[in-house]
Amino acid sequence: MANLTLVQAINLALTQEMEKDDRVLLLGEDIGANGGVFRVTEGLHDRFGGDRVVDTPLAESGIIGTSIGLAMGGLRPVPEIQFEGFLGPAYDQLCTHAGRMRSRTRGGLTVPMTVRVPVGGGIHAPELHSDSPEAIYSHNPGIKVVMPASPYDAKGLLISAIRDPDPVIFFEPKRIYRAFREEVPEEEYTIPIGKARVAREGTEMTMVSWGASVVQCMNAIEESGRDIELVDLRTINPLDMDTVATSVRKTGRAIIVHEAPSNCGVGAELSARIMEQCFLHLEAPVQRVTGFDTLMPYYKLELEYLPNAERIGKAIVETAAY
Amino acid sequence: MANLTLVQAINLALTQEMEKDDRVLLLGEDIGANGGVFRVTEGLHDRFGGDRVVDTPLAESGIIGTSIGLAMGGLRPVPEIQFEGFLGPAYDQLCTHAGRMRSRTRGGLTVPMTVRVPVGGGIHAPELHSDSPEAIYSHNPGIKVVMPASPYDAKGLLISAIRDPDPVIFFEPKRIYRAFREEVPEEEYTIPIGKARVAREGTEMTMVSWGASVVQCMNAIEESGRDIELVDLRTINPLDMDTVATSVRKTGRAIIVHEAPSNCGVGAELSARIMEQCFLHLEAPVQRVTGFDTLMPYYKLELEYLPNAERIGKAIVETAAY
Amino acid sequence: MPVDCAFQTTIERISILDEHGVYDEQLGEGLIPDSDVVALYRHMTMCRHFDEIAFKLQRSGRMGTYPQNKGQEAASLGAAYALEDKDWLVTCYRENAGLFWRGVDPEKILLHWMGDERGNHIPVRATPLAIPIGTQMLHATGLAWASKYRGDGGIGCTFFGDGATSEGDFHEAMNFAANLDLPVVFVCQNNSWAISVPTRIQCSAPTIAQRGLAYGMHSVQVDGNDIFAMVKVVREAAERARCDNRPTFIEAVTYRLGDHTTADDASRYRDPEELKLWEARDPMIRLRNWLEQRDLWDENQEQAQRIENEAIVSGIVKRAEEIEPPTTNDIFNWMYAETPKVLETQRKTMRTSSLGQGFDGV
Amino acid sequence: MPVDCAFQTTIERISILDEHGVYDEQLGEGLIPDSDVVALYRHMTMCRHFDEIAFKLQRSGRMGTYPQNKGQEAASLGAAYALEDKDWLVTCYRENAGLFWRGVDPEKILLHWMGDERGNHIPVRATPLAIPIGTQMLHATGLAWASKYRGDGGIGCTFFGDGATSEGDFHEAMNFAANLDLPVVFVCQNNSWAISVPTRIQCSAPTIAQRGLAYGMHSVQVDGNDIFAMVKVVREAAERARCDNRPTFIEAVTYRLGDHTTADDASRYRDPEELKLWEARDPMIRLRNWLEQRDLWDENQEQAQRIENEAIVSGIVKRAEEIEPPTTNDIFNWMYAETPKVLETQRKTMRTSSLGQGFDGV
Ligand SMILES: Cc1ncc(C[n+]2csc(CCOP(=O)(O)OP(=O)(O)O)c2C)c(N)n1
Ligand SMILES: Cc1ncc(C[n+]2csc(CCOP(=O)(O)OP(=O)(O)O)c2C)c(N)n1
Ligand SMILES: [Mg+2]
Ligand SMILES: [Mg+2]
Repeated sequence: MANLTLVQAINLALTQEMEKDDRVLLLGEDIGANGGVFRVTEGLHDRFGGDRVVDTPLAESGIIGTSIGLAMGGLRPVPEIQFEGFLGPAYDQLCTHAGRMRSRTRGGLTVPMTVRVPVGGGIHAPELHSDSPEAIYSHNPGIKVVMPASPYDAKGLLISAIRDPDPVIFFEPKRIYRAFREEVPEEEYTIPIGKARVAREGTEMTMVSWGASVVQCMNAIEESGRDIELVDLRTINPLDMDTVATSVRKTGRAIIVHEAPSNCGVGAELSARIMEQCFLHLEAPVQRVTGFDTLMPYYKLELEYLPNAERIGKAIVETAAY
Repeated sequence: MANLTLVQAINLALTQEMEKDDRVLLLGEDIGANGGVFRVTEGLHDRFGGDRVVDTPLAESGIIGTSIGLAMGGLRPVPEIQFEGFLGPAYDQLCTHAGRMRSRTRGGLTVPMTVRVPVGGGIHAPELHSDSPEAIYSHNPGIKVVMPASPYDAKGLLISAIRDPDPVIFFEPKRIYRAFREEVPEEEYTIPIGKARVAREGTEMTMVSWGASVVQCMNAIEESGRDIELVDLRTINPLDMDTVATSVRKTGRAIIVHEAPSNCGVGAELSARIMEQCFLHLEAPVQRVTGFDTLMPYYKLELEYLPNAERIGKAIVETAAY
Repeated sequence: MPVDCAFQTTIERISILDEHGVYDEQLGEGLIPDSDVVALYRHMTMCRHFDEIAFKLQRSGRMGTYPQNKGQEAASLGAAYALEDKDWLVTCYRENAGLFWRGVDPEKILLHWMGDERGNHIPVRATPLAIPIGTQMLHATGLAWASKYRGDGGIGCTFFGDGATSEGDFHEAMNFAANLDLPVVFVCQNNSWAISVPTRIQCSAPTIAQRGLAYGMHSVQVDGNDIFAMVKVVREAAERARCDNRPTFIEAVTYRLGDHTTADDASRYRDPEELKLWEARDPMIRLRNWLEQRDLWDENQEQAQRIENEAIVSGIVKRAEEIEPPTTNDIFNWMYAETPKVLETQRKTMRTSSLGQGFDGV
Repeated sequence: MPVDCAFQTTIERISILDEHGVYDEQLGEGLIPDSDVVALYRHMTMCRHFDEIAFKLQRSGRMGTYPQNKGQEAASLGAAYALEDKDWLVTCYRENAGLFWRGVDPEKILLHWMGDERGNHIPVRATPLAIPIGTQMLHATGLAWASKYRGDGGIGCTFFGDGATSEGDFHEAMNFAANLDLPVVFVCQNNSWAISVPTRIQCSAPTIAQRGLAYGMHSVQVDGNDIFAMVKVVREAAERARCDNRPTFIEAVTYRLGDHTTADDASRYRDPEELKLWEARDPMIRLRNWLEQRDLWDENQEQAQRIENEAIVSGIVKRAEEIEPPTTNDIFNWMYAETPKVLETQRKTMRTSSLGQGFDGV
């Protein structure tokens, strides 16, 4: 058991899965000698060699397209896309092929790959280094979407993702890459994909979030002094509605918090499903606290854009008072 | 005034805008001598010549990327993407550049382009020729998303799109390209982007849809014999919530119908906003009748996937009975 | 020297049996045993017949859109003949001849075009027909990489059209293969057209073969209607891949004798004279002449073959048409290894919202 | 002939003032008036100073990530000098020298890296710095196309790194320009590295210049640290674009003397010997020696210039730092020409849901 950052927890999961299964190989930009721009793959090139930790050409569609081939060829590729803003060039390979291969071939060919991608804002990065595209890849069927909110979860979810027989996008909230440490067991363990976690129990209302926003939610809840239940989704596709609906049926009120724009975001889906499944229990409309329906601004204004404890607090007060 | 199909109405709008404004040029695959695979640009190459109706290399990112340049350079490009399934390679240029240029440059550079794309299922086409990605481009800020449901609307909306100072994706529901004709005025007219149309007035409940599904809704409503109000969105981003909410406040019940998968679709956004804006008026949860959270199947099963009058009818009965 | 030569190269064009029936004995020496040439010819005639019947199935409303392969049989067949079963065939949609040679059941291909995913479940090392143009070459590159990594001795061979070389993914696949030393054979079927767009709009360079120079890749142009030349260049490329992990780019010059697909009408954009020219270069006619000159084939055999082909293809059609219809369940069954609850609910209720459904979503 | 030559070519490498100070009088003849060479040198020193100060601003927490331009000044400056104001400069992020020469206000570039979109509002024909690698070349192609269409006499000139040539969009831009006859000059700054990845992973061919052969494009390699050679090849390319609507591909061989950005530490992956080698090839030192040999420059002028540069750059920094902070309104103001109602609501309430708001969303 060690006290690890999220970066270290991921590094540990990668190391252990690579030790265990030589079908696992990593590929991406600057992941080799450089250890990745966030140092997530630090030391792995030395340890496993250039055949298993591969610096690729600077081409995201190429990274994902060849990973699809690697996966269909019986391996377990773990490609890294350097920032979520650079998933765009790989969109077509992800949604046209990775998410469709199993269904299109009626199980003949499958794509067990895990796409690692730093995600989200809050680190004063340049343009296109702070977005949150999880809704995009959730709307496209066939791809699982995972986002841990803590080092412990990161390790267990990543191991599950690598072993999953289907493609997984594993979003790593960069704002909490090193923001705090947590006890992470040395031994391997998995956290099931598709199951949410009740991060904090409560009775007054339900808050649903994922990734770095979970920290903001926790702060806001503590500041509010109220008895609020916090559900950390962990997996964004498929959604664990049982956990969410159980909570909302208990509390009668819900707030969803995420960084991405509101319009057609995951918050909309949660809100719609909560209404569908808990209509008669709802004492207030489900409230969304999200990024605006604008671009994530350059960093001078990024904290204005990101949901913070104050904005969440306002939603708490209003939802409680409704 | 002529009795035109949707294809003809679009052809007419293109012809008139090209006559009027020589900054308008068309580019895409097979749009020249061939007149487009759906013959939407038929005759335009002959009429306006190869400088204004340009067959490009087979490269969607190239088509959109150069269109962005053309637009920044003062022209009004109208690129065609042959099927919505091939928007994928252009995703990055659309979302990383087209939708961001005005904001990123604080108005210094703008991208007045109209991307024409056939959309949706129901024509027994091969794989990737039947999808509905409107939610994807609505979640990404900065791009307007339009989808007409009739020849009359198609002409008026396309003219508005071409004249719009911002990028517009103009989805053309291929299932109704030639399914019916409508009186379309010869003279030019515009239909405002961002405004929905009440396609049918009613008091019992509200149905919201767009594109080819509007026809399915109309059939289902007629079969139901009920007094249902049908809102045809016309524009999917930005949403005209005033029209939708006014209707739901009146009826107290709502059903949303679209072809795309349910998860994180536009139906989710509408459902969430209806709850937010009409909570105390709602007598039943908002119901979604959509494609499943699966791939659009190959055509043997496509009619099982698409919302049809029967599935919509079931939703009507249940929503009314709630 | 201030103006220096930084790079210099030439690209070869290979032909063995030309359109006039002239055969290069030296290059052709020992290339294909006569009995195999006969088998390849017979296979080609079967594929041509299959193609005609598929066309008719569409025309009579028994099948959806279908892209005729007519005239391009030699390219994929020559390649498939030169490859081994452990090699991956990553094709587009005009490679029936090669896929059938490899052992893909022709009824699967019909099923695919009949709008049935079961047509893509293929038990040999081949990927499903690629509908999105230009995307499959990356999969070949990854599959070849997997073979190299696992040391299973296989390589990847991928086919695509002239139009596909305009897509960014083509570039990325070539670049990955070249720079990461991957055993891939890239075969571009330059058939002069991408639907209605002529090759010069895709590539205004004198050859498409020179696309490979951008990657320092061995590149060659070949008469794609000459099965001997195809076998030779693919065999050499396969060896280069298998032994040196180096990719090769092959431009196979051929021609689409039919419309783009049954949804197309080439008379809108294509000069009929051009078509005539290429009809005379038909790979099948060329091969038959070669065989007849050598007394390896005659009109009687041709007749017998025709009858055999009809029997084979009508059997294929029958099996494809008689398959039990897919069920709605199939829409849900194959999305993930384990079907998530939301899909189970949608499957059971044929609805997307859980309105009126019990809390646990059933 | 069965083995024929399908294509043959050579690529030239141009250098005029080499790293040893040898100047080719013939190629250099009349290329740049002496007074302009002095001006270019002075500009280069200012840019180098700007670069150092920008680096320090980041290090002292007054600015975000910044990519040093150090060592690559000649490439973009030579190009900007050879071009006209009506030509579009479509750059990546190591082209400060060219942008400033064109008239882009240096404080804008600082503002950009200070996380402020106002830095991208540029009143000359230049696009904002391109953060997503490899995407801007398509814009240059479209801008050049617009100029050709409108007949305004302008062309497009776009800059990108060796890494960028691996992206599919690079290929598509080159292909569009070549096949549609568009007046674009493509300048690849091959600086040996893409962050930590060496050029051979991006391009294992002997030259990057030969990427242009794939499109039948005139392609040339040039010493990118030689401003004379840069001016010459870009001038020729601009002429080819302006008169014949034909694009050119230029590989400018240069070197990134700094880290990739302030977020990078090149010592993790780069041999210090390599760095030393290239420090000796610094374009600025080379140019100064040339000037001093011809008595066009001396140590006094150098001193004076240094003082002037300090004043200039501290003025730039002051203006960039003293700009009034952006307001939250700005997030909403620029999304669309006309702000939709939902954004007005979000702006007014700083919330996304309309919970508790009046019906009309206010
Ligand atoms: C990404 C993508 N864009 C467009 C299309 C539509 N389309 C289908 S085939 C085709 C032309 C393909 O030309 P080529 O690559 O030369 O192959 P050929 O059909 O000639 O064999 C086009 C444009 C597509 N299927 N995929
Ligand atoms: C599409 C995309 N992928 C990845 C990155 C992250 N990234 C930023 S700079 C860079 C390397 C660029 O190398 P090169 O093109 O050679 O330009 P240089 O920095 O050497 O000038 C990378 C990988 C990015 N900005 N955009
Ligand atoms: Mg072709
Ligand atoms: Mg570089």
